[in-house]
Amino acid sequence: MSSLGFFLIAIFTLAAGLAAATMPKLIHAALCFALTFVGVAAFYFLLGAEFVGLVQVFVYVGAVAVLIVFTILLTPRDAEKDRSFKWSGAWIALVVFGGLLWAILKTPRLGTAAPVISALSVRQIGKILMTDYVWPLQCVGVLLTAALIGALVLVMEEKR
Amino acid sequence: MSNWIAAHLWLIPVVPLAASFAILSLTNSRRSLAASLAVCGQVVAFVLSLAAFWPTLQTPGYRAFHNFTWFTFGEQALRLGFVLDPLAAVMLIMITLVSLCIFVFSVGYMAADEHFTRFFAYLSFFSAAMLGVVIANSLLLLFICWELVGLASYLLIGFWIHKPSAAAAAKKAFITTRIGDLGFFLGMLWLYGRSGTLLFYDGGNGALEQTALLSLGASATFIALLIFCGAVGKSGQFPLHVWLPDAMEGPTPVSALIHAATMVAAGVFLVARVYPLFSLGALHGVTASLTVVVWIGVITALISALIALAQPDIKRILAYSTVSQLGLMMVSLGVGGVAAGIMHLLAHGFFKALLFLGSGSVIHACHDEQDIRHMGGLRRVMPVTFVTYAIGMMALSGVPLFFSGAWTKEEILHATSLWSPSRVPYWLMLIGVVLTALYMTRQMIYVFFGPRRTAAEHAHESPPVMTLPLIMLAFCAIVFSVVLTPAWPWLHDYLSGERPILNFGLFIQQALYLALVLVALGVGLGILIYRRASEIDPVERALPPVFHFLRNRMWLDELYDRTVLALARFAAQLSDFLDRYLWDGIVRFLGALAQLFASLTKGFDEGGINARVDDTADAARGFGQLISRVQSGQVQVYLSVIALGMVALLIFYAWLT
Amino acid sequence: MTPTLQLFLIISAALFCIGLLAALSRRHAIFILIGIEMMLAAAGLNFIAFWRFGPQPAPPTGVMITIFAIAIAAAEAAVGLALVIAVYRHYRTTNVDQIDQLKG
Amino acid sequence: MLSGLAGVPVWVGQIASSLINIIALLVVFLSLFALVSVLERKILARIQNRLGPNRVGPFGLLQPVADGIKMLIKEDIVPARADKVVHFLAPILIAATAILALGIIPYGRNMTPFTIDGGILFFFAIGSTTELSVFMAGWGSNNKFSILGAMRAIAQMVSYELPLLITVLPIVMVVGSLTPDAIVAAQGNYSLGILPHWFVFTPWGAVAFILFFVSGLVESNRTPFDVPEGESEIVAGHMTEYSGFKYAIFFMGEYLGMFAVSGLAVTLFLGGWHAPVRILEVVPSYVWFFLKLSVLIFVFIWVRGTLPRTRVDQVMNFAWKFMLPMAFACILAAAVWHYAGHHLIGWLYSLVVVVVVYLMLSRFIGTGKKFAPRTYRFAE
Repeated sequence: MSSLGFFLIAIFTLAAGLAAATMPKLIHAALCFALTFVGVAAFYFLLGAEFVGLVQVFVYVGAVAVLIVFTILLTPRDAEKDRSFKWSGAWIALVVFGGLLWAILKTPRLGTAAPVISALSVRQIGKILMTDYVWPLQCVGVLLTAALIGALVLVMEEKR
Repeated sequence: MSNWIAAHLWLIPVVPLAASFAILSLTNSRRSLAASLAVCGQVVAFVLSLAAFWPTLQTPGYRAFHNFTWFTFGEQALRLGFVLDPLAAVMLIMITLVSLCIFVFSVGYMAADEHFTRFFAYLSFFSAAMLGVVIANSLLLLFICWELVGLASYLLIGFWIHKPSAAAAAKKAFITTRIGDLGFFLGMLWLYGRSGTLLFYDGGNGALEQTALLSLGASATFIALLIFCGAVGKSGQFPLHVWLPDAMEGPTPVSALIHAATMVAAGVFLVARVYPLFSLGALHGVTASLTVVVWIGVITALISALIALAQPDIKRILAYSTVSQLGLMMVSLGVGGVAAGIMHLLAHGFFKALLFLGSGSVIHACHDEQDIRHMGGLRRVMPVTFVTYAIGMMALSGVPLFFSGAWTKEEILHATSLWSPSRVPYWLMLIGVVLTALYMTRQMIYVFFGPRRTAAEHAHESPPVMTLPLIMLAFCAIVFSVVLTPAWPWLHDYLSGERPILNFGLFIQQALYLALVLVALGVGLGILIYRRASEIDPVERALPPVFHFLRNRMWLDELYDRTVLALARFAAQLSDFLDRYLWDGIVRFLGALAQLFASLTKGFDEGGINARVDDTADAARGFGQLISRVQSGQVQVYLSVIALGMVALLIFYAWLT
Repeated sequence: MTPTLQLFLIISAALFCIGLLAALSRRHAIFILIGIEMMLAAAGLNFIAFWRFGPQPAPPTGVMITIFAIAIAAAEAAVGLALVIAVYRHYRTTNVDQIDQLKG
Repeated sequence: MLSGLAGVPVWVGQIASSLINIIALLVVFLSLFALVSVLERKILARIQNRLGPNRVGPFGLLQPVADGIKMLIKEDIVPARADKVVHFLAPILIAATAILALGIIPYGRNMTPFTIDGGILFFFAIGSTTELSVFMAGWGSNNKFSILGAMRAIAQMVSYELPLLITVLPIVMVVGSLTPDAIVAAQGNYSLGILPHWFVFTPWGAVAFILFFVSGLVESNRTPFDVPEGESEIVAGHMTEYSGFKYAIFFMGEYLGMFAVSGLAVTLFLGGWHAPVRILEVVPSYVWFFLKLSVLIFVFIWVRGTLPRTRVDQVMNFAWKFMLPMAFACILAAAVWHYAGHHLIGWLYSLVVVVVVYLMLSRFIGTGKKFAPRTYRFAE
């Protein structure tokens, strides 16, 4: 657990997140969004859960970012005009952050260092997925199919 | 045969009733059919009465009663019945015979009237009701028929509806009799309350039989007196006699039938029928109720006799004479001479009917002129009427030997003389007899003797259909005395249930001489006073104030008018006042109060509650709008609300720990 | 300053709030989806952090949950974007303030 | 390799080793890129019965240097209203991802630059970012053709990513691990000394290899499926607005992508750095790896030379209606093979499964759309 790496990744992710939130241009925001998730994946790597990191990259950067970009493509009208930035949202976010911070700082026993663990191998995850979490896996499978079909239906051109 | 008629006694009243309904259904034009129906009904009733009379002859003290239940309510049963005993039998015969004569007479008398059929319907209805009263074995059935009789009398008195005086007279008759009937009704109720049954004779436990009588005890006198009120009303005794003279408004046969023979006799019959009640606990024949009966009878007799002296109208004189004779009968009943009273009733029925019909034919002849001062000298013009009228007059005034009236009066006087409490009634009765003779001679002189005054100029004898009944009645008046003479007192013994024994020795009695003297005195006085009869009554010339006092019927009507009617009027006005101002006022006041209260609540409700409710409603809507603003439809607003909510939770959590 | 659980939590809280910021402060509908994805990722990060810093021989439930969370987030993103496109096609706008037909 | 140096803080060591790896990787593959670009043009020429570049250097071998210099000298034009940042980043990202993908392939016995537990997954994760970069290229140049090209490319790549993954699945299932080294190790031994246990020789392995190879072609937008930059239709697809060095980098990215895919194909199906025969084991492992790699690249070029360009909808149909079901069939076959024992009978059974599915698919997928008779319409 290299603290240097941690800080670099932290800074990178938060910066990318802020950029995603505040970029005037939509496409830039979307790309920063992708970067944020690469950052988060890096965090996962840092925390020793490579598989999750990879899945994160795979899903978010590979699929969601592309989807978002496509959506931006398909809604050309006011992509440019979107300059305004509502400060009320900012204040609320800040307040929430303050609240969370307060909650985190108040709870004791959080300062412990990271215990040494063996890296979580994909084989372990595979075994657990197939034994303890078989049922949720199937559910997620069904969910994904449903979402897929739903999205298609929503977007299909109504053939009048 | 004998118990058949006893069992079917109800046929006697029903036949005339059926006849009357049949006649009612006929139209005015069917006059001969109506008349024949009525007469046949009466003939059948007469024959049945004879049949009923026959068994009572066989056994003295005969009594056959048949009771039936009218209707049952709960386990109580109301039973009625009819009885056949000497009293009823005799009355049946008298009523049917007299009615028959009157029916035949009225066929001629009413020939000119256009409501001929209706008249006969009422007549047969009346006779049916009268027969019902006579044979009733239950006080209730008697009371029912009693009321029907009253109704019939009202209809008949008020027959000539177009005459306002007739209508008023009918109303007056009906109301005064009803006052009497009220007492009768109360007595009946009281009797029923005490004895539990209204049947007279019910095989031992009837009202008039020993067991029930004993149970009555002290209340018997009061019950008797109350029932006597009914008799007073119906027979026109002292306080309630005012209606009878006015009842003369009706056609003469009506007066003859109702106010001579039958209806007025009902009162006397009632007292005779219910006599055991009166005589309960009699100390040698005298009880409080009987003394009351005596005094009422005496007063009535005297007063009506005096008034009769001053009456100009031929029928009113006869009316007052009837009242006086009824008073006499009441006295005889009161003193204990029940049989004598009934005998006089029967005899009176015949000769009074005769006198009325006679006056009817006189009026008919004088073209409906009723004032005797306009008549006179009819002796030669109407010989039959004159002769029959003379026989009736002599019977009434009690000329001895040949005429029935004398014998019965003599019996009554004899009974009165034996009355222990006081002799005064006896003396007064003697004066009554004299007065009767006096006013009858006055009438004879005015009508038949002296010069032919205005109305009598072109009078002429009545047709045979009218004179025939007169003759028949005159014949009865004379022949009837046969059964009355002390020598062979058949009727007296028949009524009192003994076996008559023929004894010529008793034929001439000491009292007979007394009667002869009295009558002679009366007639003599009459001739002396009224010899030079003229428009102005001699008595009037002699004693004008007394005469006017008598002429106006002792101002009794006006007295009543001022007292009773005034009281009634005052009561009416009082109740009207109360109703109009007091109760109405209260109600209106309450209404106003309610209105006031209503407006108050409205005000309170409107201003107070509604306003507040509206305010809350507005507040709710305002709050609702406030809340709805949160639902702005913008996703970001929702998200920020969630965030703030979370923060609030955190703060709350912080505040908790 | 070795990375402690607290730091991780702070980082994920920060990321969460940035997601919230994105969702709240921008007009375009896409940003809401971006915001949501970030928040979900932050939550996932929390799970893994707790798994990592928790008592060690713990079964990797945190990991499992994160994996499933990612899967579900992907599905959600797909549907969300489809919705955005459908809304755009219908209302010709993606400006969130104008899409308020569900106004109360 | 250099972990032995002591007395140095751990992270310095790590960085040093990773740096060495990266440099080695770059040198090898960039030189390979240069070589292949020339070779490709020479082979294409030979296919088209012409000589190809032979002027620059002996047998034209210095042609890439000449191209490089040309690219550098050429003016780098950026469209006026283009999205500068995105325009600039696109080529970099493509190249970067390609190189990253190369990082996990085992080139020789313990010569894998980065051993990541989920190596294969890493490869595909990185692979999926190429779509994003292609889109950035298309969008950045603010040109209808480039956007259209980008859309087509992305659509194509997304559809073929699925078969790519699923064909890899049987191998991972059989081997039981996602790390390339384990997979290569699994293909280590030989039966009878002459028949290597490469997965390609198993029935499902062969089919999987073919499918993998085709998807690989599509992923790198190579000829039969180079619709995105179909010259005749939309100029150069998402690379239209690029010129000069950026265009070169695009090219480089494309070639590196090709190397990565074929490298993976080698490790998965052709036994990585194992010699074809036991006795040839003495030859250094990486030699075998690069030999196999060059064979595959030759096939790439060969295919590019011979096959005509396919229509976009045909590509899509082919992917969803044929490739995907066949991939699933491979998994089934692999399962059958695995449980029915590795020797002949299991082999036959899985062959039967694959053949049956193939026949069924070919029967039912018949496009059914008869091509309308060709009509000619002469210009009036």
